Amino acid sequence: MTTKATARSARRRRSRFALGLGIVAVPLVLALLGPLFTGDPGPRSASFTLGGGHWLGTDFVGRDVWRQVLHGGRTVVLTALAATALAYLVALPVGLVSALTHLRRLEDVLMRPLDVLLAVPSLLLILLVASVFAPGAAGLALLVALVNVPDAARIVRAAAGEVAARPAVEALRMQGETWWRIAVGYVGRSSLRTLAADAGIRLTGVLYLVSTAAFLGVGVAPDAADWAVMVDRNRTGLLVQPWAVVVPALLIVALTTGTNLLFDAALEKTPRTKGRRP
Amino acid sequence: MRNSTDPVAEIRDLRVEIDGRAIVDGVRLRVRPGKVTALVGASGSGKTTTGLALLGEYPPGATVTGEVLRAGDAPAGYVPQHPAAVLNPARRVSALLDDLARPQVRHLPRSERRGAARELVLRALADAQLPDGEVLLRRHPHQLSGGQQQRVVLAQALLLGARFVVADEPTTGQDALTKSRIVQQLAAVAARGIAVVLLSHDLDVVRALADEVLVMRDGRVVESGPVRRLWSAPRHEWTRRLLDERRPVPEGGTSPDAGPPVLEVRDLVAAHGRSTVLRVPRITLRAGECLAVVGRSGSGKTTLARCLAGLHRDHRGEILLDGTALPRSLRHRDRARLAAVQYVFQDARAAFDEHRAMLGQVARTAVRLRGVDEHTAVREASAMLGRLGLAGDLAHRLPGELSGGELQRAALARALLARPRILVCDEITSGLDTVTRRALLDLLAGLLGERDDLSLVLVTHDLDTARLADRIAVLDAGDLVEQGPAQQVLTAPRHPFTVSLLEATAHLSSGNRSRAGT
Amino acid sequence: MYDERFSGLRRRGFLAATTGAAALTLVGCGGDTDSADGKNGGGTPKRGGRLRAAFAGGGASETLDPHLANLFADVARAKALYDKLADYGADLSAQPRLAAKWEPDKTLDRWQVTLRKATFHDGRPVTAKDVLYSYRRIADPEQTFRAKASLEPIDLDASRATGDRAIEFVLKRPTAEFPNILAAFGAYIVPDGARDFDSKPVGSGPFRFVSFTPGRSAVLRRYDDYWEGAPHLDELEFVVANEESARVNALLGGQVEYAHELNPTTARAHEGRGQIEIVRLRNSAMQAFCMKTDRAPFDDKRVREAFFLIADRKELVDGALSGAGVIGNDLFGKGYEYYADDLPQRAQDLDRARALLKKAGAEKLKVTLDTSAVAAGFTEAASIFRDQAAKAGVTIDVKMGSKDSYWSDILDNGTLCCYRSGAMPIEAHISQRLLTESTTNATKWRHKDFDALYQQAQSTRDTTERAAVYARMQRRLYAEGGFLVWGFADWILGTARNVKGVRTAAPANTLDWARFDKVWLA
Amino acid sequence: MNAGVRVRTGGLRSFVARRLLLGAAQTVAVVLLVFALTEALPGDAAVALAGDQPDPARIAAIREAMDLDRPAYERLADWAAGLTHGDFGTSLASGRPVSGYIADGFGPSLLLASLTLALLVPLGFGLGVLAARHEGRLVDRLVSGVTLAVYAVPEFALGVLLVTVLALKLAWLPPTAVGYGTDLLAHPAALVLPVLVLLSRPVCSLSRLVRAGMVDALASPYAAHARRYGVPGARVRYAHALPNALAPAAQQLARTVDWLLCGVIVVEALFVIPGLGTVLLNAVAERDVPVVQGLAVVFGVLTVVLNLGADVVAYRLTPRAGVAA
Repeated sequence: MTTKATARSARRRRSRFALGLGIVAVPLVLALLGPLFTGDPGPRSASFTLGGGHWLGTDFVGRDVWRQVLHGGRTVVLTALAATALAYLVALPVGLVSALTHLRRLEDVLMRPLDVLLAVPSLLLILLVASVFAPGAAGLALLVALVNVPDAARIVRAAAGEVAARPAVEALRMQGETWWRIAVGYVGRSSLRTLAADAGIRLTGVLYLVSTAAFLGVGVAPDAADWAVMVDRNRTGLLVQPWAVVVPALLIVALTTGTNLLFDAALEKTPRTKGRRP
Repeated sequence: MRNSTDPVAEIRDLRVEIDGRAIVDGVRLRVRPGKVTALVGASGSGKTTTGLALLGEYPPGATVTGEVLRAGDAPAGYVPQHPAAVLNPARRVSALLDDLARPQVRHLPRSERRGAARELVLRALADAQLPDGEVLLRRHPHQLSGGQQQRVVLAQALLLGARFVVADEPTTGQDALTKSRIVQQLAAVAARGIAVVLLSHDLDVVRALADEVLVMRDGRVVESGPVRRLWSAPRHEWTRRLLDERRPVPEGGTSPDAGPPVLEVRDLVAAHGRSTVLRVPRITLRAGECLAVVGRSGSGKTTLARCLAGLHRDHRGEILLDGTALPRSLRHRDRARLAAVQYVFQDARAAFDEHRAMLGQVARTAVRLRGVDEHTAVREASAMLGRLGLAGDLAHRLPGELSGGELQRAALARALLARPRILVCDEITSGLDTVTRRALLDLLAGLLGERDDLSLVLVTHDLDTARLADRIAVLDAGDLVEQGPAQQVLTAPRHPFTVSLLEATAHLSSGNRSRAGT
Repeated sequence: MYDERFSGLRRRGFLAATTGAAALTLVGCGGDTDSADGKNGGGTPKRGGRLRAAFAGGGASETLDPHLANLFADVARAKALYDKLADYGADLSAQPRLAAKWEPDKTLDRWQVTLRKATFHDGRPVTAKDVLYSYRRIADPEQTFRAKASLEPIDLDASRATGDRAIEFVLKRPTAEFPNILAAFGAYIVPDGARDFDSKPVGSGPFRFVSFTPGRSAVLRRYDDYWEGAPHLDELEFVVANEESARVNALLGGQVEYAHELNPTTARAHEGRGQIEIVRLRNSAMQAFCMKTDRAPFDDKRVREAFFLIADRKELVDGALSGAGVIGNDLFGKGYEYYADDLPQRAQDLDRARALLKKAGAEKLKVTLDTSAVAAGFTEAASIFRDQAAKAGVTIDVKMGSKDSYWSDILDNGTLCCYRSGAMPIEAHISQRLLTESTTNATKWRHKDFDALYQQAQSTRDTTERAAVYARMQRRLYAEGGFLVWGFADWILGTARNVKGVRTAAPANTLDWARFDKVWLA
Repeated sequence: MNAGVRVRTGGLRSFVARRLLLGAAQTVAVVLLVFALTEALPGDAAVALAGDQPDPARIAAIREAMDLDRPAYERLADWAAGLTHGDFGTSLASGRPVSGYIADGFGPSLLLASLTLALLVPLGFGLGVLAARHEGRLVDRLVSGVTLAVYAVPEFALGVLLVTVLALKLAWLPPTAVGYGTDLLAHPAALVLPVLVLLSRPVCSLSRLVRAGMVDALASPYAAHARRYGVPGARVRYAHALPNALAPAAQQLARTVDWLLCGVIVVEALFVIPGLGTVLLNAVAERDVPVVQGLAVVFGVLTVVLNLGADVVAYRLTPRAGVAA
């Protein structure tokens, strides 16, 4: 009975993994390969029309929506992925060092400035910094990453702190292991589950920030081919030509939902089954 | 009317299977009021599964056949090995007990329920020997001592009106004084007419408490009977072996008085935050010598061990290795000095990286501390593990796939691969069953005999284990109260604390329930 | 609380985007010269009812001080509460309002103005003293009211009241277009001594004050003794909604009856569907690229002409304005008085453009085009023009700037930028932007002979002769000016179906735009 | 043991004191950061005010009248000096006191935040508990999947969708709160859609946290112990397991409230609710430094207080390992 149950749950897990993969593949493939499959932009048509050789109609300035969809993923996906990766690039060393150090002062030096950042509402920060530096997509990624660093660092700090308190770390130190091997090879790796779960939800949050930044007109040109910008700029035509909003919005949803499903399935512990009397 | 000797619970031909493997097979058991029934066996022998079956609980995914009967709907109590685990950390003690008292006062008018419930709770606390109940009720579980936690759990069982209580390894890892207190408590419970089912590998406790004993091995009951009969005339070969393991630990050789000390501790004062937790004027250790550091939990013995290993930096005074001071933190100890003092942790499972195979982890010692190349290190590690009884396939497993005893051997192997001058073992046998513990101690004794340059610091709460040592240092509440040759400390203790510790041990092993703990 | 010292400093520019939240501040106005009522005007006016009008606003910093009016919402509120001496007609010529008539002397530097009989909401008559007080307040050197520059030609110290309702304005120089000054943006008449405008403002306009919450709403009530006849509406409420979609939704949901500033796409979505009425005020906001004529490469007029020829105006209007507008002919003020509509319409001619560039030695030209999200269509226009220029071998690098400081940034910096302008008389456009002394001369058009022509026009009493001078000036600008005017944007309003009497031929800033005293609910 | 308890309560007190000190430093740092950024913005209040009429002489005059020609640090010092006796300064754009701006914006923000919170707590906890009870089964997947999908939809898209369907197509609800600025409460129907949009994201994060906490708590030995002793299932879930899922949820709630109060710019713009986000957006566009500064103080203090509150809750609920016996 149990073996059967385990097999069933494993199968379910695999199928959900496949589902997540399938959902996330659509936006990813479109984003990464889409630009390769578009030719020259045709002549502009009237805005928000359906048909007329435009598969998904035209957008608010009369461009082909399908072409915009193919082009518009790269910035969103790359900005979001880069921002998430960048946030961890900073948060990981900061969190690990402050979890593993014995110097309170070092921990303070590392974590307190982040606490300050945490107290600035993220949209205010994005609004101000973006106005000062007028960043492009890369700048936006940097900025969104910056906003995410404090929180990510705290999570790394907490997860790593719990692992760092285990005797295994002391045992490794008794073995004369290097700091790197302890921090990355053991503490980092043991915190992986927590961090990956966090990364999934963080990616969603980052996408939210990126698309809200587009709504506020920060970081990307208002007529850029960008899913988030498309959703914002085309919403005036929602009643005339819904595809220009619905398709990019669905792609964003697919990206985040798929990613999270994938992470969930990959990280899931073997499910508990309750023992039963026959 | 119920006959006072009618069983309150009974197990008939219980068989519990997981993944086709029988964990418990054909167990029969009767639990009688006011009697203590002990299930004895090594870990993995099926005693916990049997005990929980009495409560109607089975491991996840288990297939169960056989019968578990309870007289009427007799409520059952449960006292686990770690009482903190079953006390909800987010709720106050009062809430934890109120939940159980409420249903019992439901027949009363609404206005009176509260008072009546309170009454019941306080009585149960008093019965569980927690007199200052009012104060206690306001606390959260983590604000209680381990003993108080255990008594609160007991109070829950009493409050429930439990007809029998299953106590799972209640004394494991406790020092003699605590043990005798627990024994006395369980005896008091039995004296109230409540049946006690004791699951334990601690034969002293079993002998002191039990009326009936069931000896289990691999899920089967190999022998059962009254405790006296079993002790005096064990019939089954396994019982004999089990009892045989109780023979005294090999005593340490005469201490080599000659030669300068390898390790010397001078005026050591260690602190945790602002409070001083340890004061040791002087301790020395010579080459080939084994020093036991004995004390109750919280006495500072682990802190002393950690100071030696460089894991506790917050201390003053000097620790000299071969006459030169060791840096306080192992961060500042060079390779040679790091290798010279090695440390084996109490919780072996937590001391390994759960993601990597054992062999690789053990081998790293040789790579890092002795500069051996990877290949040689693995070969050496394999040999060392083999010598300690972890040959072949076992060495390639992940830590999660090894038993407690096996992990502790691997931990020893990891430390020994550094070729240490001093090996600090912190409670490495607590939490292991008698048989495993014995094997490990034999191993240590063997090591001492083999290598004269190896000195051992054995931190333990168990005087029995301390017999292995040449010399014994006794710590109480952070103070070094007595030290001297093992023989002398064990037979002619000078300090009253040592005396009481010895007495408690003696009472336990004499098997006398009524006098225990007085 | 109220600090007089700051009173001149209220608001951002009229054209500045009202909020960062993708606000669309199409400026505009304008339109057809016919003054016939549009489709909304049918039927007999009915008295009564309350009309709610949604505008983009200025947030918590809003005020009812008419002299501080900057945004459309400010102006709409100001004209409901106050009057000017004159106001602009649909062709941006001055029409008498509180001034019954004006009469210049021979040299055009002394004007007699006679007021009509009108009373303030508190019953006092509108007198010459009130007019002089208002103008002196605006012109106060300590203050920075927007209309101050417009009133600059008047010598207020020398001007005086010659009767209760008669004023003699003394000017610093001959000014043929003096009535334009009376109609100037923000030149409202307030009662003598008025200082506090937020708690209980008193004006002579068609509606009187009821309540005001900055950034949220202003409630006004019919003024029965209005000199032009009482309004049809009982009550008028201005509400602030900065987000265009919010204004549309509020209109669709019946929460407001009038929504100002709608997107062309919104208009298309709802036009002719019977739910709401869409009103287009055509040919209004000038859309242009602005070339700095004093620096390379645009100091060469052949390069400027080449750029004129690069633009495909139709594509720009369709793309950047979503088709809501008409193409321009490199001149300001299509449909306004004095507009030179006899000049041939310029069309894209890439070959000639290339040839001109070659002659000017500017092949493979590289130019930076400054733009910003400050106004709808700017960034789109920039990217469309970049593509067009590429076909003529010109590389344009589009640079996005901050929208809050855009107008100040482009005034002196850069070489090429996006530009636009709301409705104003052509004379005002020239005096503010194209004279050597002009303060906002974004094309750096500085020519003594051009200045002289302007002076000549101002000294010319005869309208036909004056028109001829304006035509000469416009021909010059058409040939070699710095403004590449590619289009005029529609101004779009939405109204509930029962709203009648909304004029369709009234560019924003003109008399009939947002004129709620002529509106009624059917 | 008594000593242990004293240490703990003393610990809490010094913990709060330390945190307040840190919070003050945090707020100061936030204000400095915001000041520096606002100063670094292209253009200033004068340029912003001049708008499309950037007559240099006029800009200079405005600048002088606003005291913007004084060095930045002097203006900051003056402002800080005023702040010490409760004066937030006056707006550059209107000359009105900044405290008025904050008070005006705070009302709608607070109303929205409290309504959202009032719905969020039962909804987030309810869904979390529901999912945890059916862990791994369809209900769990459904709850997790739907909340996550909603979480991923940008607010403005969700807002537009809800308005289009519920307000415009079905005409069940008013599409905006335009004109209700001062008495939003009198028009509860207008608040439904904004609150729904605001709920969409926090519900997801909260229910996920509660679910995870509940799954752990329900599988814990103490929950098993309670069931063993016949405590009813509902009581085990809500009285025993839920409190243990509370600590992380409390921190998430604090961050949500912080977010709700400190600028839900998008929702405010879409539904015309003039809260603090709108005030902030306008102030930044107008380069109205005193208003931005005042808001930074408010936001900083709010963040510090809310986080402190959450930490105290967590401190109370989180078991500390091993109080030495």
